[in-house]
Amino acid sequence: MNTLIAIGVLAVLVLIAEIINLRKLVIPMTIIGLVGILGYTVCNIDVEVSYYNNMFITKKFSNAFSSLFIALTIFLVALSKDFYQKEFSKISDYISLKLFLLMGAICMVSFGNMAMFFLGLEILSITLYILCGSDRANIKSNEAAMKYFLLGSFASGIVLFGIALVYGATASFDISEIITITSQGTLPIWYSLGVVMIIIGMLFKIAAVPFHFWAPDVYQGAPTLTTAMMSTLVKVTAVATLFKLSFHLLRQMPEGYITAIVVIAILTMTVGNIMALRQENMKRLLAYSGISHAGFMMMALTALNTSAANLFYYATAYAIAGIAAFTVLMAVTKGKENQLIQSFSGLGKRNPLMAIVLSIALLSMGGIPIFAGFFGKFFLFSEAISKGFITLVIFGVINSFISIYYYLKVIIVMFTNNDETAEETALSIPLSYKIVGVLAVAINIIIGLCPSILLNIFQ
Amino acid sequence: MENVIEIIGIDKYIYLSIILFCIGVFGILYRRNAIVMFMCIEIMLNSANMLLVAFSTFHQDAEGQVFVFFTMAVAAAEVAVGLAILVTIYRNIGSIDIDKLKNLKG
Amino acid sequence: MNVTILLLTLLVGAIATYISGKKPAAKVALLFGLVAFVETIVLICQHNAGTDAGYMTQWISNPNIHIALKADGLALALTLLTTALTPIIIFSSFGDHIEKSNIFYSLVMFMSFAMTGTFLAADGLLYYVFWELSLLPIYFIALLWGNDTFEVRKKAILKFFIYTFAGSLFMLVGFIYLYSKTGSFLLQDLYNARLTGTEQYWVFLAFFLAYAIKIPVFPFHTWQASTYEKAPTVGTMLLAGIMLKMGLYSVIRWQIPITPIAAKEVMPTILVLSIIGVVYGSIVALKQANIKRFFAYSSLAHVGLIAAGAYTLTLDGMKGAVLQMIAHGFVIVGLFFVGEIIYRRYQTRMIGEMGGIRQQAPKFASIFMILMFASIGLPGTFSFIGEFNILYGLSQINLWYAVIGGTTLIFGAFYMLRMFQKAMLGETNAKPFADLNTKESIILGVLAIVIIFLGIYPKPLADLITPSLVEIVSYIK
Amino acid sequence: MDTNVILLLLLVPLLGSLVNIFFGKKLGNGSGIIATLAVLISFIVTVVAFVQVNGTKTPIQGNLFEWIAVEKFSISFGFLLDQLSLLWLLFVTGIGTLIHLYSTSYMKGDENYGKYFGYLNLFIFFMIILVAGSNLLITFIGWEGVGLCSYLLIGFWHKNQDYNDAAKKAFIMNRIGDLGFLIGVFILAFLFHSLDYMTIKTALMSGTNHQINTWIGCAALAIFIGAIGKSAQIPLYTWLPDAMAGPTPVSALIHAATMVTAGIFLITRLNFVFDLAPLVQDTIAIVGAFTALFAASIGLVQNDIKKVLAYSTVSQLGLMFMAIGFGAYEVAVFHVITHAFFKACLFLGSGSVIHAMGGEQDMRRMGGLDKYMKVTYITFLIATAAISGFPFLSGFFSKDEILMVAFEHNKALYIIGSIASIMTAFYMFRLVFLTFKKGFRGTQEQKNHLHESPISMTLPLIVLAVLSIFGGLISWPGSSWLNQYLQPVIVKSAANHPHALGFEAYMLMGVATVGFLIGLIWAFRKYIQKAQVPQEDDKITGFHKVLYNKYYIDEIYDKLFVKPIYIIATFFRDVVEVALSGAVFGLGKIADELSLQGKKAQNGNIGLYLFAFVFGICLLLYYLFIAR
Repeated sequence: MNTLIAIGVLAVLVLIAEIINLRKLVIPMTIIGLVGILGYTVCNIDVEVSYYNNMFITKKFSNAFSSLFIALTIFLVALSKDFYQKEFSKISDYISLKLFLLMGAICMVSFGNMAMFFLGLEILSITLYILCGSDRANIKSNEAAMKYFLLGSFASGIVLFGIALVYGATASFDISEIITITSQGTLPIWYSLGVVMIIIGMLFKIAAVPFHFWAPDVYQGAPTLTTAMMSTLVKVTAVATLFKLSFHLLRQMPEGYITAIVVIAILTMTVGNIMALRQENMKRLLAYSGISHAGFMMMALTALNTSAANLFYYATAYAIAGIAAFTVLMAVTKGKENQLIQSFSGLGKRNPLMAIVLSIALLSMGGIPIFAGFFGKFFLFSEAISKGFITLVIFGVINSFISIYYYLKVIIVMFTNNDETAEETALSIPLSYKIVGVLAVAINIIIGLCPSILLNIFQ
Repeated sequence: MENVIEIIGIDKYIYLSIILFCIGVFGILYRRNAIVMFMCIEIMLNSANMLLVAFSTFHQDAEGQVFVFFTMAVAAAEVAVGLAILVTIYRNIGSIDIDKLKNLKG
Repeated sequence: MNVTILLLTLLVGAIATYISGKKPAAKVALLFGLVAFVETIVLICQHNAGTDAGYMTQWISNPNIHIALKADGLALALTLLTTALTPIIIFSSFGDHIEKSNIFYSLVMFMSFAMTGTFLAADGLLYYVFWELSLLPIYFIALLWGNDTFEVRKKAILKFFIYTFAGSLFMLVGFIYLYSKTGSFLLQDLYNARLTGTEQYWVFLAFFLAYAIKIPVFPFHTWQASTYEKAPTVGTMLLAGIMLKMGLYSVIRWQIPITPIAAKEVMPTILVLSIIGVVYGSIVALKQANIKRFFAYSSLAHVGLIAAGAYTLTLDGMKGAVLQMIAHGFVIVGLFFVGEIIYRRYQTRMIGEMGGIRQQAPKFASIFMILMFASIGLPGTFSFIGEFNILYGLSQINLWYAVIGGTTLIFGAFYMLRMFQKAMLGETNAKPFADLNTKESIILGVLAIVIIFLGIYPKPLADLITPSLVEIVSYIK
Repeated sequence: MDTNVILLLLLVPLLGSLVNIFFGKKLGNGSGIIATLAVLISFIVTVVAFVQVNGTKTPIQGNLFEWIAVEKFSISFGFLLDQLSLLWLLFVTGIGTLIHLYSTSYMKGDENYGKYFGYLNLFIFFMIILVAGSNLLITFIGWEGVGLCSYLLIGFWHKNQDYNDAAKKAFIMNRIGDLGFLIGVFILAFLFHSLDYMTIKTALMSGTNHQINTWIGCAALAIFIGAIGKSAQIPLYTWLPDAMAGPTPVSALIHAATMVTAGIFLITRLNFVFDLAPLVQDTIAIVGAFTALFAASIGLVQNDIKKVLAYSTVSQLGLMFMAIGFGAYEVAVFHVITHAFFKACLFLGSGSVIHAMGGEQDMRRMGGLDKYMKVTYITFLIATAAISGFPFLSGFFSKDEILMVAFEHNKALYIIGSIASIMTAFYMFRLVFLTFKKGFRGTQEQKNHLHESPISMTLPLIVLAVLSIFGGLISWPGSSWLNQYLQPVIVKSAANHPHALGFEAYMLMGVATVGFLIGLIWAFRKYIQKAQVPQEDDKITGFHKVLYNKYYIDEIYDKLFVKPIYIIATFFRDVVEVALSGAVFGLGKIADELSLQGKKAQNGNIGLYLFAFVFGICLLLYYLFIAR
């Protein structure tokens, strides 16, 4: 709770800084503040407290994910200075929006009450609608915002209806009470109907098939930094929330439920990967790759009791790799109308560092060993196999090597050296991008070499 | 005070909400005017609100009604943002027909 | 001294090579390669003296993963192959103009590191990590320094990567499955896992996909020729000389002892596939115009026989397979180097554009001939030892396997002599061909001596690997 | 001591070979001398060992080190110098020395002089290994090693692709046989868990396990296939005539006297195995007889001086195999030895002729050479008489013994053998008459060049001619020293039940003499009296043409085996490879196509997205709540 309050205060401070014309201080202040908050959260990771009549509960799960969110936000904020160079006057708006979004995210993983969950979801969504459309003059940005808004509020409606049904069945919004009630006696069918609707709402947020159509369009249209945010922070939040909801609410479900989840997971991976094969726009490609990763992360839903650590590991690996990839993407496509993969050609020569960072990020996403992405997949596969979901794992494997195809395609483009269109001039990259990129990759490799760092949190 | 729900029956409220909800859904599916679609979403939210209120009464529990206030606030904020987006779109393409938004695809 | 030092040497070598900059890179790499080779020799001496050079420590507690390195004779023999060939391969490229040579040699060293790790690993996951890691450097080596235009080669290389990667993922699933049954990835625990026949069958199949593609066994070989053709010669040497052996080694080390029942059941099918590979590879080789593709198909034939040897599940067959792996490593590296030497002088890899070289370069021709005859398994060369053991092993199962597998004797001579005649003999070529220079002579000379020496006195190697194989065979029974 | 003898015997030629290969260029003419000396030393060592073994009756044995170990037994690098191998070594090193000496002149001026002697020494080295190996696998080293040297020497003039083709063909055909050999090895290893000659022999002698008889038969057959390849029998004989592409001394040494007899050596070595496989023995006899006839009939019309000799070699080898088939190993060995003498003499003589003619090998361009090269003519004539069976020369006895054995066992094969002998007499004298008699038919330039060869070439001729005359003494009918000598190594030795010369024997000798005369007179009438000269190639017709073209066997092989393999290879390369590749990577194509269709579906229309959304919800709810 202190974390949440501190972030809120920080966000307000950012807005105040704008008023008293200390714009230049905004980003350093935010980063320092967030680092402090991150330190605080990490130190208290084992503390389990509930606040305000169980409205907000901190547990290992929520603390760990909160720390991850804060860390990701630090990266995203650090990238902001150079990204928003042209509209620096609005920098505090952007930063505070990001902080509010972070608050929403933390609410979503720490809720103890459906109201808190719904509020968190809406804080997250609404700030994201704004960020999506923040490039007002750009029709694509508008379109992305519109699509996201329409579909997102539609999903919110469904979630809300689901909450209402759950409330109707249990007469409570409190998670612990709901658990008590659900474990006591048979509930009306509305309960499971409501839960399914809530889950559907979250499946929309993680862009699972067939609720995924918005993702590529919105990713492409939104300003790149926002896309980075959606692809990393928001996606991870949604997955964590989905996991938490499933963990708490999945009782008295219809018997086909787990099959449905498995089928959706398989479809999500497969559709995401297959659609990514022929993409020419890097952001769309990452969007589809994100969809398939969501499918992988859904594997954790097959083993709710044991895979929190695995999911956390995967989410971290995925998000960190995503940060690195988007950093390079931003650096390369700066000032360009389209983020074509082709614009990466010759990057190996123009800026080898960025090329290596992107390569590692993509290889990690593809699941090549020693990078964190491999262990993420490995842990999920292990868990799924031990629970007997071999079909799911086999589809996961097939998808892994489909995915490696398009990741490698990008890498190949980067190292193409005989392309005439490639700019031979060296690409100068702002320092912040370099730091973020290298740091993200370093973290990736470190947690790849010692996965225990993250896994042991949950023991 | 006599409980209204006991007279009419909770199931009727549920059916009504579901019908309202479906109207909202179909409205979204069949209309192409963004404003109308916003309104349909409001119908969906309000059907949920109604359900919450009904259950609140049914369970003799105030929480549900409190929740409705949250929802209304959120919905208001949402619509505000939505309209803002709509305005920027109208400025850029001079239309609020969502079928014209097809730049992003593939 | 234990094997971690060897691995570290190679890894540090890779990093040092990268840091050292473009000019000294090759020399630094060679230095570290040689140090690693000496260390391997020391390790083998230690092993023969009875010291265990293995290493084990916990890596991840849950799931239960260890950094376990097993340095028995079998692993050391293959390690020796790797560390002996690495300096040779590096040295072979001295004098070539290589762009960004520090990255190039660094990748070579890194690959050597990963392959050594694969041979030494005694924990399934660690093994898998090394296995996949070895794929990365060769991918970049082939992609960035390969032959042909970028557009053409990228397809072949991509195909290679995806294909091998796909296979190994199934192996990973196999390992995870084994883990779910035994709760450990350690080689020894997996050996002792008591799986039912059906379970073994599936695990066997999962492993087989990975190995069949890597080895490659017919009909999973389609990546091979084009990759060999497009990769730079150093890469091809690494691939053909060492990397193929990873698959074959794994069959003996991992697949067969873990799933003996399944192996016995499937054996005939796999033997047939392997032997088809022998005949098929030989026949296709006949009509290859590009010398690298030619060697690729000859490799297909050879590894087909090796695979057959490994899958006999007999001590003799496996021993032959291991010996032949090592022999083939040396021979094929030599042959690819021969192709490279011709390329350096004539700028062509088309056999049809060569010819009449022997007259101008007798030394070169002689060594080429030694390598060629070694390749076709002439007694007195190392290849014969392996080939004999394999064919003997096959004959003890069913004589017909040996008869048909033995046609490699005839076909091998057929395509090799035909190629040699076209490439080297005939009227003196109008284009001048300088005979071997010192560096080239050293490399080829060393290879020739090794091949002949071990052909006459293979006992040290055979004694090194036999105890490990005996142990493995004991798991089959 | 024993090991030292073996090492000396082996290492000297090896050393000679290495020195010549590596430093041949620097040594110049010295390399010839070194090589000759190396073989001479081997010969001396052999003689010493021979004397020792002949005296003590115990073979010299030595194991150098363990070579290959398989699960059930191990194979050591071991050597066995017993009566059989020493006999072989004697004429290998002996004739080898002579031919080395001969070569020093013959090859003079060749740019690869040193390498030639290197290869030749290497051949001797491998031949010694072949003969002296104490187990089958050591023999196999030599077996393949001599094949290698044969390849190197046939293709010695490697600028000529035809020669290279011949070399390649020789090697590959040999390899077919080698596979047979190896299979035989495997079967024997399977049966006896050993490859040691002595061990196998002991095992076979002690136990009479009849169940293994079929397998013994298979092993014998497989090894016989090996022998067919090496000793150029039907159907693998075609390489030998082509092998004449090599320098003539090579033809004399490898393709007449020594290497090609390795098959006979091997079978004799394993006589205890073959004795147990009567069916295989019959096969051997039949194959041998037919080869003898077949090759002789081709030899009748050949015009290339070396080709005639080559077919004669094949034919003679056929006779030897016939003898072996009848279990008369000593007889075969006897013929091997006499054949080595006179055939080496013939080849060297022909080499002398070719040398004088400046490389011309066509007899139609020769004639009347007796006036220019007396020594060559006389020695050649002696050797011809010997091979044709002129009474009391070496060939007469050995061939007669073969025919005698045939007469005992199988009259039909006896007739075939006799016909082959008559043919031999005919074509050999045809050769002599066409080459040495009548007028010279070559160009004027060649005529001016004609000369007798130097002493280093004629000396070997003389020695060999003498041996051709008196070689028969080692196995004088009725009291054979050879049979006695070989008794320890041959299980069913003829020395165990010698029979006196009866009427039958004398009659057969008479018949053989008559046969010889028929051949001689036939040739005489045709080429001396009628002074015929064979027709030019394009005028040859009818059956003569078939014979001249060697029954078109090469062409048939080409059509039957070589071409189809190329067709299959092309088919595999162009069709199967593409199809396999397509099958595997076709999956990729499918994914790619799906991706394309997917991209079309994602058309940017919010309505569609919403519809999919709702559809998804409905499907899920239907599946979860209504369907069950």
